[in-house]
Amino acid sequence: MNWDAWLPVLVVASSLLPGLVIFFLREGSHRLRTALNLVGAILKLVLVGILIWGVFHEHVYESRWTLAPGLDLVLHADTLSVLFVTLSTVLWLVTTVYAIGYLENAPHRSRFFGFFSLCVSATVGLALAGNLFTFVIFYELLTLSTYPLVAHRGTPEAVRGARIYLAYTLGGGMLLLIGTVWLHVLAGPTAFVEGGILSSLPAAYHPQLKVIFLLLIIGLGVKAALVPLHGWLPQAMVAPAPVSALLHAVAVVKAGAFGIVRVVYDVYGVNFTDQLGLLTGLGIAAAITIVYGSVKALFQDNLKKRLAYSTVSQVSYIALGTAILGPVGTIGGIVHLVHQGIMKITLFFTAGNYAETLGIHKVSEMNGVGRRMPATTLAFSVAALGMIGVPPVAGFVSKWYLGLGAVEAGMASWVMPVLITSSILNAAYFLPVLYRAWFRDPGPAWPAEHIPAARFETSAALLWPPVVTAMLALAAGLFAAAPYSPLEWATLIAHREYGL
Amino acid sequence: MIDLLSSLLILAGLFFYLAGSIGLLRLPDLYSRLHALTKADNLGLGLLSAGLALHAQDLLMMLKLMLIWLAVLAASATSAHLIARQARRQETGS
Amino acid sequence: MTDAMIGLVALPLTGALATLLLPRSATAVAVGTGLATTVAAGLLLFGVATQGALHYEIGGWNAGLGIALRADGLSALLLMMTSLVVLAASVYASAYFSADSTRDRFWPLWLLLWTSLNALLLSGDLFNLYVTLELLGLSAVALAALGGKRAAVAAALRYLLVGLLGSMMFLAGVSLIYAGYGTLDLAMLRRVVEPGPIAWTALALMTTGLLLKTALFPLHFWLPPAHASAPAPVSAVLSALVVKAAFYLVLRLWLDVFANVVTPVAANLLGLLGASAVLWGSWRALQAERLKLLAAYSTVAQLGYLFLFFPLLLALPPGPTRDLAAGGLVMLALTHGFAKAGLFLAIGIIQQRCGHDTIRDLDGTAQHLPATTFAIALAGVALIGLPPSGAFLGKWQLLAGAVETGQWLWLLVTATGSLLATAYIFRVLGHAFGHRPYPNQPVTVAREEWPALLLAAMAALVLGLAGAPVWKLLEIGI
Amino acid sequence: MMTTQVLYGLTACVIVALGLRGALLHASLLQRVVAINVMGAGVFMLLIAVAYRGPGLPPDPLPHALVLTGIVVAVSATALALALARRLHAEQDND
Amino acid sequence: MNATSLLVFDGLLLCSIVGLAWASLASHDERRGVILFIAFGLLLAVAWGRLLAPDVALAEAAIGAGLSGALLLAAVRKQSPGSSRTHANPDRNRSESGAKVVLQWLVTLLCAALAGTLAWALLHALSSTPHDTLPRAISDNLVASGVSNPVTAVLLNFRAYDTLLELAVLLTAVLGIFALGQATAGYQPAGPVFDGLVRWLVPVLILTAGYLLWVGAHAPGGAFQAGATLAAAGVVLRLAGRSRIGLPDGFALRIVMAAGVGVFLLVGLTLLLLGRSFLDYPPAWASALILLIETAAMLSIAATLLLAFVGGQPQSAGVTAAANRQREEISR
Repeated sequence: MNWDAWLPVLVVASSLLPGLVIFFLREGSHRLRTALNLVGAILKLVLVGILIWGVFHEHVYESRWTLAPGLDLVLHADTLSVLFVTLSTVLWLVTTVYAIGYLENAPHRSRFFGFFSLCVSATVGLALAGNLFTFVIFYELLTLSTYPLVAHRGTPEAVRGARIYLAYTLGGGMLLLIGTVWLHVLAGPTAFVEGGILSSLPAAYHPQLKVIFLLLIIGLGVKAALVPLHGWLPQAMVAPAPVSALLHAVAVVKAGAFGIVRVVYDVYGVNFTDQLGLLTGLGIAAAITIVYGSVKALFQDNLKKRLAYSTVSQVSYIALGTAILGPVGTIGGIVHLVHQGIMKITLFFTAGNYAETLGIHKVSEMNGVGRRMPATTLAFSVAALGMIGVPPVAGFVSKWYLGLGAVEAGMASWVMPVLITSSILNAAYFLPVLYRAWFRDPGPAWPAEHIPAARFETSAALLWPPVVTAMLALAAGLFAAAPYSPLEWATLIAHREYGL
Repeated sequence: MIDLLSSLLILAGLFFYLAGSIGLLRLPDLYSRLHALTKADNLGLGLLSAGLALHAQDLLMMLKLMLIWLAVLAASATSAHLIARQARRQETGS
Repeated sequence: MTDAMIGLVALPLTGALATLLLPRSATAVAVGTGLATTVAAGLLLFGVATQGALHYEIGGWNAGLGIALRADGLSALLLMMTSLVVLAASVYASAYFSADSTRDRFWPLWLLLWTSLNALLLSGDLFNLYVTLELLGLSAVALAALGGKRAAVAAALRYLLVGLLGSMMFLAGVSLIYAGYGTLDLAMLRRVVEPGPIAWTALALMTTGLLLKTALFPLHFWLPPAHASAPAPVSAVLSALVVKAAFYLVLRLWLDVFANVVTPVAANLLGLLGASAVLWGSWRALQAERLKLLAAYSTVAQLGYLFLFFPLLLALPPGPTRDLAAGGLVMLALTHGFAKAGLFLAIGIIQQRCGHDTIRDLDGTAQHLPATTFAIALAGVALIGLPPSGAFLGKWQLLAGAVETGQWLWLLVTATGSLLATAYIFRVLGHAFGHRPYPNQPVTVAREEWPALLLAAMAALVLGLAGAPVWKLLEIGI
Repeated sequence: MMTTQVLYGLTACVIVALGLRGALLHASLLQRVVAINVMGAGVFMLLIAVAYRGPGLPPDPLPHALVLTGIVVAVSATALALALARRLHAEQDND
Repeated sequence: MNATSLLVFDGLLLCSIVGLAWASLASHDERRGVILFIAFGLLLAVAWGRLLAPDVALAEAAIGAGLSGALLLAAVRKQSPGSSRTHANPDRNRSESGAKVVLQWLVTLLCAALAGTLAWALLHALSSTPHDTLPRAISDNLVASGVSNPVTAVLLNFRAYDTLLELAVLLTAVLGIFALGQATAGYQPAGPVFDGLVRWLVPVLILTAGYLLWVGAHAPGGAFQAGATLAAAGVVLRLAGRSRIGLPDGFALRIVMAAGVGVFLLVGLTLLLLGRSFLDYPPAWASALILLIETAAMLSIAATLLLAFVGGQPQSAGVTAAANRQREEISR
């Protein structure tokens, strides 16, 4: 095997191996664990850098390992996978730093970081999956490795939340599996290829293909939290902040969205999907989810819950983008995959900071927090504005392209209203928070102040991650046209998909 | 001639078996049943083996038949004794 | 290579005598024997892989007059699994038994059980199979009763009677075969047997007897008490291997010797029984209050899956697709063997450390025994059939076969069963979390935890990721 | 076919059925064991009947050997079963 | 003796066999059932003789009826009368629920169906001309087998492997019995008359055992019948209330138990080392090796059967300690 064949494996291994080692570390050996985490994360970043460069210059990185006759585990780096890999790698590094600070002298850290690394490995593997079979494997692994993270606290509600999460995702996984097997029987090994592979099948199969599509989308929709399959998401909020951050920004929810993108673009092919008349259905489901999520978010006083429902709506922009035929819409959807991730992780980091530093869990407790924690609140504000779609933050770019794509595809008639309503709703549930944070007077005392204001408003490990991600969100908007920017990359993907 | 004799012996033996069995079924108490059974059976078996011995080709066979009879004789005598004693014990016990 | 076959029978048998004669050093002898036997199994596997199916005529008499040992891909694989599982369980047992009087009685019976398993998997002669079945049954019962508790003895007695009934039916079938075809050698029989009253009745009798022994629903009633009340290493081997041995014979008869006698109708009947076993077993496992009982019922369910393959295999025409399905079946059986053994060993550790195995009161045990809990989790993954376990590949083939032949019912059953399995496994794992004090190092009782961990990992990782050779080996005869 | 074979063969079938019925229906452990033994005897008779070749002709020795093995196996199983039953009673008395 | 009378004899014999089987299974009293079963076994022996299977007849009489009977009777004795009757009291049967009756009928029908099917298949099998390839092969190779009694040839040469495993079964059974606890208490001395019988019966039995072992090579008999006879001697001694019944104890006992399988294995593996295949006797040595194996087997069988009758490890200074340990372990 040569270097090109090893690289994808190494990218996965760079977090898998540290994870496995961490499991067997003594609880006390804190330094070694931290070192392993950071080394792994940085190593992965380097490897991914090479990957990006290579894929851009049309290198083919592919690792193949036969599990059973006709069933190959394939790791393959194409433009889309690289986009997702990069996102998860960068955010993993940031989140690791954050988690180290967040879990300082909490129990069971070996277990936590072990599964944390497994979770990232699964996400990366899922991003690099070269065929549906491999995707399913990593999809299930992701579920397994996140369950202990959600249940980590071990409180009754944590265990309960984890059980609900598991019931949803494994149920969905079963449907996904059945769909995959069925497709495998019809079409053989379903490798991910731009433009899809099914359009060549005889028309007699089309009814079956429609059923399979439904199975796959439902299976993926559970993780992507498409209404009405989103029930687990608010329950999973019991997880520790870094976990929620990762779950919402990259790992779970995004994996579902990513899967939908894969199925539509690289298995069925967007044109063939449209031919089967499945695209509009997907779009409508996405639209409903967008509006529903925003409305629900409006009525949550618990900050994390509000963010959770906003995730429900925001992630569906990606599905909406895939449902819009034509390159521009595609760009909008795919670029949002990245933008939403960066912005949402910022929001969760900051929410975690409020809880950890001042014991603030509710929106109603946030009066004047901006004065006590300016940097954190600034980061929060940037991300929130981005979510609303205010230029020049990243969110604006995605929404702009979505709108443009809708016009181009002649779907403006119903997409535009959805975009506008949801943006208004976003504003409606974010702006009051910002107002409270900056312009209301703080109460006599904070609910529970753990970390006194020292050199920073809170411990450095908690402060820097959100600041960094907020800057990224800003940069992704400001320098959208720069080479290697998410937008540029999304454009590249779209062009390869549509063969432009 | 020999055939006739052996047949007679065998028939006689069978008759005693029959008698013994009837005795076993009809007689009132255990002791008399035992009496009938053992006596008749031993005699019956004796006659039977004697009858068969007349048919035997060689002396060894005859000896074997006699041996069988003796063995059964001893065994049945002992078992009869054991049973009777057990019954006696139970009576005295109760 | 062929001498390895003799070794597989003679080594554990010699070991049994040695442990009987020298109880002082029994443990060492037993583990040594275990290593040697495992090597023999490895050699045989290698031999089969390189030279194809092997056979050995005992006493130099040609098969028919004498008895022939036979090894093909299927038996070699199962022999390998048997060796690994029993070896691991032996290491575990060397730490498990506290009273040395029990240990003295344990080792000879243990090695006799192993002898019978190997002899059964190698035998190429119907009557010899009957003898090995009886040896297997008696040693298994004796070991199951070793607990000495009332429940254990009662369960063992019932186990014995059921087993005897099964062997008698099997023997009746064998006699019929001899009456009809004048041979007991499997290979010869395969050539001469033809559909008709004799073959049908004989197969029906033998299969019924074997189904009793492999505890297929509704003949499973004896299994849960017997497996749940035996000592942990014994339960492990009973659930992982002993029932499998009987199943192997069903497989051997249906797919190999009587291949041209069996009918799709009969296969569908087996499939239906299997389906009920999957649903009923999983449901009862979900209800179970004790871990061991849960594991035992899950065995009932897992055996059900294996029988779901029969209607598929009879519906598929001979060819690559059918071979894939057959491989899936074997893969599922192997995975379950390792997983269930690991699970029972882990449960045994919990039972010893906590003094009970009531699921409700397990809170925090995970904190005391992280490695054990991890073993349970891995075994659980394999039992549910999630990737990367071998069971995932097996179930994939099961689903694929069901889609291929349009037998959607089995697909539905498999899906439901897997979800139920998820429920009962995570019902246990849900207790694993919490903030009880945590030991500084993850592995606390190495000699018991490592075997459990390795077996579970074998099922959940190795078979799934490196299982492709299984299909290759099965090309050499099933 | 030969009447003797048929006669003994059919009897064998009846005995097997009787034994099975007893084994399935009896509540008493001891009698279950007896029933299984009866069933076994039926199977043995089947084999011996098959081995029979008619008066004067040497019978097929193989089934005889099989039955001998079968008898010994049966007695071993019976012994173990009875020992288990005895232990069970002992335990019951303990309770 | 002409065909019809033979037919009548067969008919009577079979009717009484079936009758006895039925009676022994139908009786509500366990003891009665066991005694009827013994009678059933004895008649079977007659039937085997009738079907020209003298080896089987001997084995049946000695083991099937004799020792199994002794074991069963001993078991009845062990159970306190209360528990032995619990399953059997008639009022319980009277108070049976309808469901149970239905079940009984179902089972009966099922068994009848089984008998029918079995008979159907058997008749098919018998209707074709008997397969003679195997019997012929046996008689052809009889010379090379080292013995002239074909049954012994099959048991100890052609299918010696079966016999090896069968000895392992015996060993397993007795080990299992050991694992369940100690030997049961012996019997009281039986008095002068019985002792008188024992005094000459036991030597005769031992003599017979030796004879059977020796004769097995060319005539009906062999290790199993001999072993059973030897065991019978021990049983008689035990019944006579003797404390020593010819069993060694401690290590010697374990040796005797292991001897059968051990010698068998030893011979087989030695041959393997000499470059022959497992249990492939050189024709010149065959008879000697078979005799050797049979002798060891006889001892093991005798010991095993006797131990089974005794019902566990015989009490002796060496083992009582272990016994106590085990007992307290059980109580724990």
